[in-house]
Amino acid sequence: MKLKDRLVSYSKKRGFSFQTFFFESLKTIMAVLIAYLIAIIIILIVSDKPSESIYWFVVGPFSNMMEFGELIKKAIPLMFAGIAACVIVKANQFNLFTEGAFYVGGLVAALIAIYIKLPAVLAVIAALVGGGLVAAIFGYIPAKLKSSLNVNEFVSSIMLNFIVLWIGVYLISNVVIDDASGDTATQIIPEVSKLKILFSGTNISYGLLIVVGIVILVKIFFSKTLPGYEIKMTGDNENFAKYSGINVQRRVVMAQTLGIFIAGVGGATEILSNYHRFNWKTLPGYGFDGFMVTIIAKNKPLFVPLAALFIGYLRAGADLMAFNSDVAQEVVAIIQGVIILLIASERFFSSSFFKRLLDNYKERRDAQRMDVMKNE
Amino acid sequence: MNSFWDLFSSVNFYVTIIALATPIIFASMAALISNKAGIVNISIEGTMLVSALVGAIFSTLFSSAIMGILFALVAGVLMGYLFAFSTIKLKTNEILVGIAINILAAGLVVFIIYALTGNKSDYSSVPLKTISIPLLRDIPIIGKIFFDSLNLLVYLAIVVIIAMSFFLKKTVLGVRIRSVGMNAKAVDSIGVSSEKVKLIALLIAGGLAGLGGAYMSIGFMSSFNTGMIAGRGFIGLAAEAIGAGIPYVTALFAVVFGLVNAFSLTAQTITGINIPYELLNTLPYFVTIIGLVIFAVIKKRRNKNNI
Amino acid sequence: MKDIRKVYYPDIVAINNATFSLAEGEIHALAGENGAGKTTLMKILFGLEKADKGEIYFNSELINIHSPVDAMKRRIGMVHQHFMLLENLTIADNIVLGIEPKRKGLYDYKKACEITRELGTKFDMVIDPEKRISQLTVGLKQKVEIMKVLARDARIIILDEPTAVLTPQETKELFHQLMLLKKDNYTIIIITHKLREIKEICDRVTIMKAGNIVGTYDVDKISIDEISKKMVGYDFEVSKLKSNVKPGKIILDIKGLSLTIGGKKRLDNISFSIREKEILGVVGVEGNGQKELSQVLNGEIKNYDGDIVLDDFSLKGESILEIRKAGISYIPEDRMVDGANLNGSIYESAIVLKSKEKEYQNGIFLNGRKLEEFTDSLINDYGVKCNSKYDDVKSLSGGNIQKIVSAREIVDARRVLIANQPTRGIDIGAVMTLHEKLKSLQSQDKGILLISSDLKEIYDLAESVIVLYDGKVVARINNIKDVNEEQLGRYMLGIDVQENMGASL
Amino acid sequence: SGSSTDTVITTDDGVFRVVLLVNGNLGDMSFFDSANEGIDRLNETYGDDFEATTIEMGTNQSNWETTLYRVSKQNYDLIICATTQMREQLQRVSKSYPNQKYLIFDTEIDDGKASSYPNVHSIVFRQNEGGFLAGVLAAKMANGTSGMESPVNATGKVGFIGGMRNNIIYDFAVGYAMGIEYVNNDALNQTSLMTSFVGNFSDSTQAKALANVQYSNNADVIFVAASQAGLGVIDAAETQNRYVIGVDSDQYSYYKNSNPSRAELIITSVLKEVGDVIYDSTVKFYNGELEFGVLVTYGLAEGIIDIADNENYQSLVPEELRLYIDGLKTQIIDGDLVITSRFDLSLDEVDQLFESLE
Ligand SMILES: Nc1ncnc2c1ncn2[C@@H]1O[C@H](COP(=O)(O)OP(=O)(O)OP(=O)(O)O)[C@@H](O)[C@H]1O
Ligand SMILES: Nc1ncnc2c1ncn2[C@@H]1O[C@H](COP(=O)(O)OP(=O)(O)OP(=O)(O)O)[C@@H](O)[C@H]1O
Ligand SMILES: [Mg+2]
Ligand SMILES: [Mg+2]
Repeated sequence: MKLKDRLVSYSKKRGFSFQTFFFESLKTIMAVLIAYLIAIIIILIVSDKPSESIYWFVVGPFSNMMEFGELIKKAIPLMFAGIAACVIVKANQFNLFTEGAFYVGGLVAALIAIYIKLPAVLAVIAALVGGGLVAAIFGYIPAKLKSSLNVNEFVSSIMLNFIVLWIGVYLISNVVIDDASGDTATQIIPEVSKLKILFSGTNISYGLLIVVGIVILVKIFFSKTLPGYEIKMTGDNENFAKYSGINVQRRVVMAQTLGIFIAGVGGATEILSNYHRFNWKTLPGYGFDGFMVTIIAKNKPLFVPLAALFIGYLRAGADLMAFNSDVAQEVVAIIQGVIILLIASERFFSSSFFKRLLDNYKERRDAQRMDVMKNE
Repeated sequence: MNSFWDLFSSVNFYVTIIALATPIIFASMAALISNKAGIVNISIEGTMLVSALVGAIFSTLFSSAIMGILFALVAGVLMGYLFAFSTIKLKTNEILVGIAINILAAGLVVFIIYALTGNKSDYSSVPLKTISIPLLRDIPIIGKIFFDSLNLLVYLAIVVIIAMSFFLKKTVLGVRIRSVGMNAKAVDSIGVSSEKVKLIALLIAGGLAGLGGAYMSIGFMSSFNTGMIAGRGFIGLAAEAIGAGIPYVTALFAVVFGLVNAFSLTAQTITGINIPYELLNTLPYFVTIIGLVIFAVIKKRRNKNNI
Repeated sequence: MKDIRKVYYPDIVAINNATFSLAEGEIHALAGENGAGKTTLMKILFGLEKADKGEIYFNSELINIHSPVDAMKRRIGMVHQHFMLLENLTIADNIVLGIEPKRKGLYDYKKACEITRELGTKFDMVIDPEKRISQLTVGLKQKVEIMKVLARDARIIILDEPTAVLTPQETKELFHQLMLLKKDNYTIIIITHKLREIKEICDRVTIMKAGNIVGTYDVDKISIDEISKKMVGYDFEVSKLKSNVKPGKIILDIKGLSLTIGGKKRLDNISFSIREKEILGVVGVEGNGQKELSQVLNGEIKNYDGDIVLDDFSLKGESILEIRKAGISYIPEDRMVDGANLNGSIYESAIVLKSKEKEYQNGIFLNGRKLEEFTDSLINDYGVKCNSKYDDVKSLSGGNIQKIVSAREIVDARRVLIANQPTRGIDIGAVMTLHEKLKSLQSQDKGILLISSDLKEIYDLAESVIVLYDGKVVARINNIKDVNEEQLGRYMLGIDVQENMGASL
Repeated sequence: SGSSTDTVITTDDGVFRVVLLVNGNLGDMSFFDSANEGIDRLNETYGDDFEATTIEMGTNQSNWETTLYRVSKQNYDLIICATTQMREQLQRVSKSYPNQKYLIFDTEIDDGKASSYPNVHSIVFRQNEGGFLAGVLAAKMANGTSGMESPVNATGKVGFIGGMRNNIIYDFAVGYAMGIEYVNNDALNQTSLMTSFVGNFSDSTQAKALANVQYSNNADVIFVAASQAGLGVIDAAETQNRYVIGVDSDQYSYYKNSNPSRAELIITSVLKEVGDVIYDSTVKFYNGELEFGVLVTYGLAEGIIDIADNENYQSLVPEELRLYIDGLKTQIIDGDLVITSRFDLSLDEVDQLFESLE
C-alpha cells in the first residue's frame, strides 16, 4: 500500500474526515488569530515600546532552553487540569472541584511525603496516589449529590472549593505548620518524595511524563474500555444510554470522581515538582483553567496537551513581556477569554459557515465566468 | 466581645448582616431572572467584578458615587449583552460562556487598573454616604439598624427584591420571561420571539450584577479591589437555587448567608469560642451546601408526590 | 393551498404535492394515516413550517405566511397536537400570552381573567381562569388551547387531533362547542383519526395519503368504510415473506397491565401473551397506549399494576438493564433521540449492547477487533449505506440510522424483541431488509412484539394482532388472515369492539 | 568570593543596576509599596548612574524561583527580595550564583545561618518594638488615661486585625499585646484586646466587616497589620468614626490630601521603613560598605521601626502622652526595656498571651 492510501484508510478508520478536520482547525486558528490581533492592538495602545513587548510576548518563550522549559512547566498543571476536565465534560458534567482537588492533592501529597517514610519510588507514588484519592473522596460529594438529588454540581463544587481551602489553610497554619519555615507552611518535603528534573537546564520535572501517561491512559480508557465508552455515551446522549441499559447515574458519578482524582494527582505533581513545602493560602486557579483547556482541545484527550502547551506558551510569553517591558501579563486573560468564546461557539466559524463561504465564492466565481463567457 | 448575647443584642451585628447580604441579593436576583428565562448564568461573578471596577473609576472621574453606580449598571448590561450574544446568537454552551467571561473579567480588571494606575490591586472610589432618616432613626433598635446606617444601594436591593417579584408577576415582560423559561417553544408558537425575551432577561441580569458590583466598590467599600467579589456571584447562584426561584425566599437565603457570614466573622471575638478563624470561614459555604441539599430533598419529595 | 411541497431535512418528503381548499363557515376534516402529512400541511398554513414549494391564497389573494404572526393577522389559529401550554401559569395567563391586556403599562391580570371568563360564557365553556394548567385534566387543557385561539380573534381554527386525548364525554362537549362556533360562522379544520367523528360534525373531509391529497368529499356523500378504504388505500396481498411457522410455547405473558398518568388511564387492564416463533402485531391509532405499553415493557416505567412474566419469571419493577439481561430487546420509536447517539460514530451506536458481553471484552479492555467485526457485519447484513463504520451517525439518512438501531436490537434479541415502529419513514428497500431480518428472528424460537401504525407491515409480518384503543385491547385476532383491513380499521377507530374483550365504549 | 567582606562592585556596563522583586503585587499601601518607594528614591537621587527597577512576580508562587534565576543571569549588581516565602528559593539560587549579590529583608536567609550565605545580606526588623508603642498608646486611649477627646470612649477595649497568622504579623501583635500589658500593669482600668484575622492579605471586604465587628464591640482603636486587606479596616474606621493605627508606612500621609476626613482617624502608624532600609543598604553597597553573609536587625534604635510622629498624631495625642511614649522609646533604645518578641515564644505561648488579654 502506498503511504497516502494507508493514511487515508487509517484516517477513515479513526472516523477522521479531512474536511471536518480542516474546518475545525481553521476555526481554531481563526479564533487564535483574532484573539492575538486584539492582544496586539491592546499592546500597541498601552506599551511605550510595543515592538519590544510584542517580541517578548510572541518569541520570548523560544528564546532559550530555560524559557522553553518554563513554557512546559506552566503547561504541565494545565495538562492535568485539562485532562481532568476532559473526563468530566465527557459525561456532560461541570464539576469544578478540580480546583479544590489541586489544593487537596497538593496538601495531602506533601503530608504523605513528610510524615510517611517510604523508600524512593514508593514515596513518590504514595504521595501522588494519596493526593489523588483524598481529592476524589471530596469530589465524590458534589458528584453524588448531583446524581441522587440533582443538586447542581457546578454550584456545590464551588462551595466545596472554599471549604477545602479554609480547612487546608487551617491545617498549614496550626496543625502541620513548621515553625522553622517562618511561613505558614508544612515542613520541607523530603527529597526522596520529590519529582526530579527531567531535562537538566530546565525546570521540567518528571511530572511531564506522568501527565503524558495519564493523557494516554485517558485516551485508552475512552476508546478501549467499557466504562469509558459508557461515560462517553452518557455524556453524548443520556436517553440513548438509558435505553441501552447503561447505568447513567453511576457513570456520571464515576466520570466526575475520576476527573477529580486526576486533578488531585495534578496538585500533588505540582507540589512535588515545583515546591519545597506546601504553603498555598489561596486556590491555585487551575480548575477553571482546565475547563478552558479542554474546550480548546475540543474535549479530545490527545489534543489536551496541545491546548495546554498553547496556554502555557501564552502565559510564558506574557510573563516574559511583563518581566521585560511595561505591559501587564494579565493581557493574556483577555486573549484566553476571547479564544474560548470563539472556539466554543457553534455558529461562529462553524463548518457550515465555511461551506456557505465556499458556496458563495463558487457561485460568484461561476457567475463571473458566465459574464466572461457572455462578453466573449 | 463577651458572649453570644452581646452579639445578638448589638445593632452593628445586624448592620453587618445586611451589608454582607446586599451583594448576594443583587447577585441572586440576577441569577433568578436569568433562570426564569431558562438560562444558567454563571457570568454574574465576572460581571460583578468588572462593574465594581467601572463603578469605582467613574465615581472618581465624576466625583460622584451616583455616577459610579450608573456606569457600573451600564457595564453590567454590556457584560450581560456579551453573555446573551454568545449564548443566544452564537449558540455557545451557557456554562462555557460563563467560564470564559469570568476568566476574561479577572484579567481585564487587573489589566485596566494597571494601565490606569500602575498598581495591580486596587482603585479608590468615591463611596456612597450612609443615609440617616430623621424621625425614623429614632425608633428604638429598628431605627438604628434600618434608618441610620445603610446606604442607597442597600435600600435599592430591597426595592429590587420587591420589584422583581412584582415585575415577574405583574408586568407583561415578566410573564413572558417566565413563560420562556417554562416552555420557549410554546412562546414561539404564538408569535413572540423567545430569543428576544431571553436577551432582555439577560440584560436585566447584567444590570443587577452590575449593581451588586457597584455595591462592593462604592457601597460597602470605598475602593475597588481585584479580589473583592470573592465568589459572591456564585453564592448568588446558590441562593437562587435554594430559593426555588421565588424572589423573597431567594432574598431570605441571601440574608441567611449574610447572617452566617457575619457570625463567622464575629465569632472570632467572642470570648470562650476558640474555633480557629480558618474553620469559622468555612461556615457560610457549609450552610450553602446544606441549603442546596435541603432544597433538593424537598423538591424530590414534591416530585414524587406529584406522580 | 396550492401545490404545496415540503421536504424535511435530509430527505423526508412530508408533503409531496398537496392542494387543499377551505370554505367559510364549514367544519373540514383532515384524515389520513400516521405520517401522511396532515400536521405538516397545517403547520405550513399556520406559519410554523415553511413550504419548499407552493402558494397560499386567502380570499383569492396570494399571501405569504412566514410565521404564526402572519397567520394570526389573517385570523388563522391552531391548536397543536401536543399542547403548547405553560404548565405553571394560570389559564388566564396562558390565554392572553402575547396579547396581554395592560393597565397603566402593567399586566392586567384581572382583565385577563375577565377575557377568559367572557370567552367561556360566549362559547359555553365553564372554566376557572385562575386555575393552574398543571392542575387541569387533558380535556380542560384542550379547552384552554381552543380559547387561546379564540382570544386571538381567529376565524379559521385548526385543531390537530383534538379528540385523541379526550374521553367520550369531553369529546361530546367539544363537539357541542365546535357546533356553536360554526353557528357563529367560524371555519374549523379538524385533524382526526376517528371517522365517526367526521360523520358526526364535519361538512367536508379531505383525505391524505403519503404526502398527497387523495381527495375532498362531502361527508354526506361518503361512508365511513369508504373513507377508511381511501385512507389505507392499497391492495392487501399477503406477502410472500410470510412463512408458515407454528408458534410454540408462551414466552412473554402480560397480565392485567394498568397505568395511570396525570389522572388518565393510559393502559387499562391489558393482557396478552407472545409465543415462540410468533410475531404479534400491536395496532392502533397513535396515542392509544402503544407508547406507554412499550415504556412499561422496556423497564422505563415501573409503577404499573399487573405483571410481566418472561419464561415464568416475573419482570415486575425491573430496570431497563435487568430487562435487557433477561433477554428482551427493544427498538425505540424515536431513533434520533433514544435509539442512536447522533453525536457519535456508527460504531459507537452499534456496539452499545455487545460491549457489555464478556465475549467482546479482553480483560479490562473492550475487544476492539471483535466489536469492529461485529459492526462491519451489521453494516453488511443490513446494507447500511455509509463510507465507514466511523462515520458520524448524524451524517446518515433516517432509514440508515433505523437500520443500525434495528440491526443492533434484532441481533441482540435472545427471547423477545419489542419493535416500536421499526420501519417508520424509511425507504422500501430498507423496509424489505428489515422485514426479512424480523422473519429470520422468528424462525429462531423467539417472539416479536411489533408495534406499528403501518397496517401493510402488520399484514406482511404478523400472525396475530391485538388492537389498542384508548388504552384497552379491543380486539385480539389470532390469525390475521381472519380479518380484513376494513374490519381492523373499524377496531382501531373504536367503531367496533370484539366480543368478549370486556371493553365497552 | 567567599569572604564576607567581598564588596567589589561589578558595573560591567558602567551602570549600577539593582532590582526589587515583589512576590505578589504592588498596591498594598504598606510593605511592598514602601519598599518600592525606596527604589524610586534611588532613581531620583542617583538617576544617572543608577538603574533601579521593581518587578512584580504576581501570586503564582511557582514563578518566583524562576524569576530569581532569570534576574540572576542578567547583569544586576544587586538583587533584592523579601519575606520568608522567598528565602528558601534564595537559598538555592544564591548558591548557584556565588558572584551575584543578594539582599533579602524581613527574614534571615536561614535561621541563624546567615554566615553560610556569603553573597546574601539579610535584614530583619524588630517590629515588636513598634507594636509595643502602638499597644501603649491604644491601652492609654482605652483606659481613659490618654487625655484625648472624642471619639475616644475609654471603653477598655482595643482591637488587632491581622492578615494571616505568620511570624511577622504575630511579632507586631505580640509587641502590641506587650504594650497593653505594660499599661495594664500599673493602671486601675484594665484594657482587653480583641484579635481577628482576615485569612489573607487581600480581602479588604472581609477585613472591613471584621473591623466593623470590633468597633461595634467598642474597640476604641484597632491596630491593623494586614497589607492590602488593611485598607478595609481604615475604611471601617471612617464609617464608624473611630481611630485606627496603620502599619508599615505612614498611612496618614497616603490619605492626607485625597481623603482628609479618613486620614484624621489614622492616629498613627507603626512604621517599618522598609524603603529607607533598601535605600540606605543599596547606597552602602554602592559605596562598597555593605557586608554580606550577615544578618542585620533594624528597630527603634536604628530609626527604622517607630510610630509615625506626624501632624495628626501631634494634634490628636496630648503632649503628656507623647512625652510618655518618647520616654519609653528612649528606654528601648538604651536597652533598658526589652520587648518580648514573637520569636521568643512558641505558637502556643502566643495564643495564650492573646487569650490572657481577652
Ligand atoms: N420535524 C420533522 N423533521 C423531519 N421529519 C418530519 C418532521 N416532522 C414530521 N416529519 C415527517 O414528515 C412526515 C409527515 O409527518 P406529519 O407529522 O405531518 O404526519 P401526520 O399526518 O400529522 O401524522 P400523525 O397522524 O402521526 O400526526 C412523517 O414522515 C414525519 O416523520
Ligand atoms: N429530523 C428528523 N428526521 C426524521 N424524523 C423526524 C425528525 N424529526 C422528527 N421526526 C419524526 O417526525 C414525527 C413528527 O415530528 P414532530 O414531533 O416534530 O412533529 P409533529 O408530531 O408532526 O408535530 P405536531 O405535534 O404539531 O403534530 C415524529 O415521529 C418524529 O420522530
Ligand atoms: Mg400529526
Ligand atoms: Mg405528528
